Amino acid sequence: MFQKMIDKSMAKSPWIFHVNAGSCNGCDIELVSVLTPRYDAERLGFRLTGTPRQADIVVVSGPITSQTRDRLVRTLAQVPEPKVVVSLGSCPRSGNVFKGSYCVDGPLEKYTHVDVSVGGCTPKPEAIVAALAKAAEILAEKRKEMRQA
Amino acid sequence: MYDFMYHFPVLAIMVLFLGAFIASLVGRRNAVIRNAVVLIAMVTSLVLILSLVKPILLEGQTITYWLSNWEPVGDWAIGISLEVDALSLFFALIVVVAVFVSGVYSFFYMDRDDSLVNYYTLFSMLSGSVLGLVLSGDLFNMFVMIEIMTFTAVALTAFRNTYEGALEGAFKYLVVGSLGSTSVLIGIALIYSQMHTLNLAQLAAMLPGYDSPVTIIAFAFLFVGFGSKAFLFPFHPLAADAHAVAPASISLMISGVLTKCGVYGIIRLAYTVYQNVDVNVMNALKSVCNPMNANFVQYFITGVGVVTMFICVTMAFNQHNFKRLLAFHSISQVGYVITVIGLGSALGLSAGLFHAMNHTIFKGLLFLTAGAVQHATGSLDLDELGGLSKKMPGTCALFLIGAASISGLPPFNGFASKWMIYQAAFQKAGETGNFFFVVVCVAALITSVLTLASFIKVAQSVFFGQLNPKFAKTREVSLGMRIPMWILAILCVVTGLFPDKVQQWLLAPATSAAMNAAGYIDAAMGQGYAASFSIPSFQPQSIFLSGAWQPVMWLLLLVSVTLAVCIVALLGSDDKAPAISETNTDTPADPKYESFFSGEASVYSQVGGSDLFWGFKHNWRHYFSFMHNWHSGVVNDYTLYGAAAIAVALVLCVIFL
Amino acid sequence: MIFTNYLVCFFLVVLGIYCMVSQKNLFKIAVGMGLVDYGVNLLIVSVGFHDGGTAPIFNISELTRSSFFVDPIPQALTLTSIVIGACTTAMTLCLIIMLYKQYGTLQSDEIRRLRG
Amino acid sequence: MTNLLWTMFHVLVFPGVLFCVVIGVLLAGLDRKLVARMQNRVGPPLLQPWYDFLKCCGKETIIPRHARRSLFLAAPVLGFAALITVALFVPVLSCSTYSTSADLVVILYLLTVVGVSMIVGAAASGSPFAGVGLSREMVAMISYELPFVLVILAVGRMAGATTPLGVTFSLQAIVDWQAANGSMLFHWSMIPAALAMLFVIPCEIGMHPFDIAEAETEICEGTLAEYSGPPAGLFRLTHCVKMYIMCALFCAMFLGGISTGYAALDALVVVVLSVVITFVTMSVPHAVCARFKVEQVFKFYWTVVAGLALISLILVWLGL
Repeated sequence: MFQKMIDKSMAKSPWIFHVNAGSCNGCDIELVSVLTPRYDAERLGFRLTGTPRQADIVVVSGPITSQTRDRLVRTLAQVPEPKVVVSLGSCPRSGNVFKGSYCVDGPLEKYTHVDVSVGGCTPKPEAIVAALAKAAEILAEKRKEMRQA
Repeated sequence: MYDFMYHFPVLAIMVLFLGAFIASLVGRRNAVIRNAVVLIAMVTSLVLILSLVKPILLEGQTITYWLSNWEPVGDWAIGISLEVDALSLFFALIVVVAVFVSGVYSFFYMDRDDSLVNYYTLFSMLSGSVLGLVLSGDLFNMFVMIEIMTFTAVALTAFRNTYEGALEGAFKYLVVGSLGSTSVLIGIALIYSQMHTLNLAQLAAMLPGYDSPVTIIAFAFLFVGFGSKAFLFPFHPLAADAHAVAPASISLMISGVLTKCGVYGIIRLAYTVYQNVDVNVMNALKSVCNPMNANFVQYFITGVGVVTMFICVTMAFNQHNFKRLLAFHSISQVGYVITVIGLGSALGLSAGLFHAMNHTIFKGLLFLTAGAVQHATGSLDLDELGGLSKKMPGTCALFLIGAASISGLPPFNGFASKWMIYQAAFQKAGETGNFFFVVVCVAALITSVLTLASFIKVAQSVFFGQLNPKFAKTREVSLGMRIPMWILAILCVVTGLFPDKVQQWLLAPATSAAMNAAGYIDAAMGQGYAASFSIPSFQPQSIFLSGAWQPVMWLLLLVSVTLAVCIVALLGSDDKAPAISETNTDTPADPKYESFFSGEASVYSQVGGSDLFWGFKHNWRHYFSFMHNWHSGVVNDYTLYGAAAIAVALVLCVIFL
Repeated sequence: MIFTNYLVCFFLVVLGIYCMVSQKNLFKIAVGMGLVDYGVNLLIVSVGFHDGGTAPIFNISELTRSSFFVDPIPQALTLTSIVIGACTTAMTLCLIIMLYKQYGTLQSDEIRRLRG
Repeated sequence: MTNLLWTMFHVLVFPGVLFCVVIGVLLAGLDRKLVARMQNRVGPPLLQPWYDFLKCCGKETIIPRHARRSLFLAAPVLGFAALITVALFVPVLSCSTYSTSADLVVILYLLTVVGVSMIVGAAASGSPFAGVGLSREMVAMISYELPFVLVILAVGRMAGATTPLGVTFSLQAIVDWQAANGSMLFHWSMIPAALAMLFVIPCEIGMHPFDIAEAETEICEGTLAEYSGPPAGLFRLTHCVKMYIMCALFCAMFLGGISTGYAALDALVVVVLSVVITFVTMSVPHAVCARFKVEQVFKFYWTVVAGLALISLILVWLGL
């Protein structure tokens, strides 16, 4: 019974850790705006944490520059299971306008499995909220899989 | 009591001096015999003192032993006496246990030093002199023992004379300590000039009837002298210098035993000898034992205690050296003891005695852990050490017990005695209606928090955090060093869990012995002697504890701890992926188990001890920089502070008496 | 006459303490300690001195109410105290020599590695 | 046997674990909701802290390589246990489950144990962020301890002035005194102390303007930087329970003695009062203030708040 309660609350309390992998700050600002009164992601239980140790959802923005690559990989490894990775904006998916630059080591798929991807430069806050909600569902499923495994 | 038991006190002292003598004779050739001699001496004196517990502490008898059988002639004490009542025995117990622990520890701790025969000779002499001091019934004998004690302590402080600052610390201790001894000697001369006797019992009988300001001035000198031996403000820089550089086993002796001698001297003087002194000037010393009244002497002693405890605890924030920090805390705790002793109530005195005992236990433990760290790593620098808890888990656990005790966290003994201290202070405040004692109470509580803070600092910078790569090869110290520490740690817990038993068996007899001047006099000079000087006979008042701290409540906590653990276990039991950290640290580290460092690769990074509590120190920066300059480290300055203390005590005498 | 004694011993003690406080040279500090010691010794002897008293050497049978002698106990105390004073001086000088070897100076304000 | 069962009941159900956790979670949830409403947001569900706790229980526990395993895991449990013990001493309006003659001092120290367990846990995690966090936690502790002590002395003196000792530290005695003489809060000389206590509450709990130790934006959750899974959840739960404990302590010290006669009803009154206190001391500053700087917290508590408490203490001492 206790496990079921845990399963249920998994989707209700996803905590976000945000990694900026060389982003232009556009997506970062939009992510913060998601927590403002207008969109209020907290009503779904979202909360920004300061440490990957307590995160459930890792939001990555930016084209993965060579400077941030190792740091990103390390941080991703430090998130406890189950975890969901969300790529925010076009940059982590394709490199966007930075594609082909000598210092861009994207896309994010090279380093980790991306569960949810939000397109746009920058994505609308509505889209981000939707993606996070989707990520929360995936999180609950992952938890179930983990328990059954 | 059997007849032969009358010889036990003197035997307990002599066996230690004899041990010193024999050890120096045979020790040069054979280390094993030397150690055996010292061990036998220590154990014998331990057993002798322990065997006196039943008749003296539990049955309330008093042993008076006249050396060479020079008994009083015509009601006049002409011989030198040992007088062992419950108070003396209480301190003697502290001394012998501390000596035993320290001695056993040094067998293993000093294994890398040479010319150990000198060490053990001095060590035995130090033990013997301290024991002699607390058992003595004669003021001049006390002075001689103080001098031997100071001497051997100075020599032992300088024992590792290649160690940075060892000679310097010893020199300062010697110079300023001699000022304190001189003060005692002047006090003795003044008393002798008036009373023509130096026997404590006889003095206690005759002083009240003798109407002279000279004896009060003598009290001032003796108080400053004994205070300097307890390292009270402004003598505290000495302690810091001496503790920090002495071997850890000697630091234990200095903080746990030598300071107690000063405390003992003050208690003996203020409570027994000067108890009934009533100079024609406004109840000057009268009623040190009267709880319903507060007088100038009480304010003075309490004030000195509060200043000592507060200044020393703040000074500890500035320290980078593990043992120097402990030294300041040591004096801070002695400040607690003196504070409550000054209250002059039965509760206050027993709180003071309890804290004095606990101080020896937990401070000894902490100094020994510091010694273990020094032995294992060769360093005491708080900014350099770190992460040793993984290398020395046993020492770390012992340190945490000691730190919790000194910070007064329940259920350790520090809490039990501090609790009594607050109670005594506020009770005094309530009875006298004086706001001064409220301030005392608040200061004591705040000092307790600050103590906690600086031990958090030590824990974080020595045992936790990240391991300095320099100390990667550190190994746990040997079992022989850990066993003495465990003895002290267990004492910490036991006296913390059963304070009512300690109260019943140790504190109550010692407290009533200290207040029972008539009984003390009669035991030495014969029945009826006190009455002939119209010393009021002692009314055994029940030491009124306004509700004792009951550790039963802690059993409740233990129950809830267990339950909480069960809950956690229940939650975690079904977890399919219980995480175990990698134990194999040689393989390339999996980043998952590295410290989170904002994504950076984990490098050695430790918050330096002195950088902790920046927010607190920033607000007090003027105070701290003033204090830093004030503890200048120049021996002339420290002498000046000592001389000023004597001068202030005299001036106060002149003004108020 | 006895009053002069007290005056002198007060003077010696104060001079000794002044010497310890004001002199930076370690040897002079040791001398100051010695002066304080002598002052106190003089004090103790003076305390036991009775003007016109005889030496305190009696058989127990000779001792009467009217026998007037110098108090022997302070003399014993002084002897002990002198011995202790000698030891203190020896120890101080020892430490000064060692300090000089280690620090290369005899100035007390340069020997202050332990401070703050 | 019945005694033991009663003890178990007290520890586990009322006023122990179950009651504390339920009320604590509700209070914490309410706080978040209130803050959200004040910021014109919808806010999380009322049970959000409970979901957070459950979720943490379902996560993996990572023990970092630099951590000292046993202490790292034991610290949150110890803190929680100490807090539950406090709950047994705090009266629910009219009577406490267990009473000693000096339980205010015991409570003071047990609350310190809660803080210390967090500090020890942080230290044992070996993270430099936790190192900074624990030093800030300790500074916060030093900050609120002085006013807290002054408040305790003022209350103890007020309630114990007529006793032979002149002071009492027993919460039960304080509550009884209030039952006879009216609540502390309605004696004008105690109003500054009550104000000081209201300031002490959020700092003791580590609520937003004073959460210097867990500043997630500056030092990555500070003391909790390395905690994951159930231990982290337990710390969060401890935080919630502490909210209730502090509110109940305030009720006992300043609003005691208004008993209805029924334990259940009393509990209800305490809960309602706690909600009010939570709103006043935690939600409003949370919604209004930005986080303090470390040295500002210390300065604020040792001057303004301690000053308030001192005024009360002096007034009480003068017999006003």
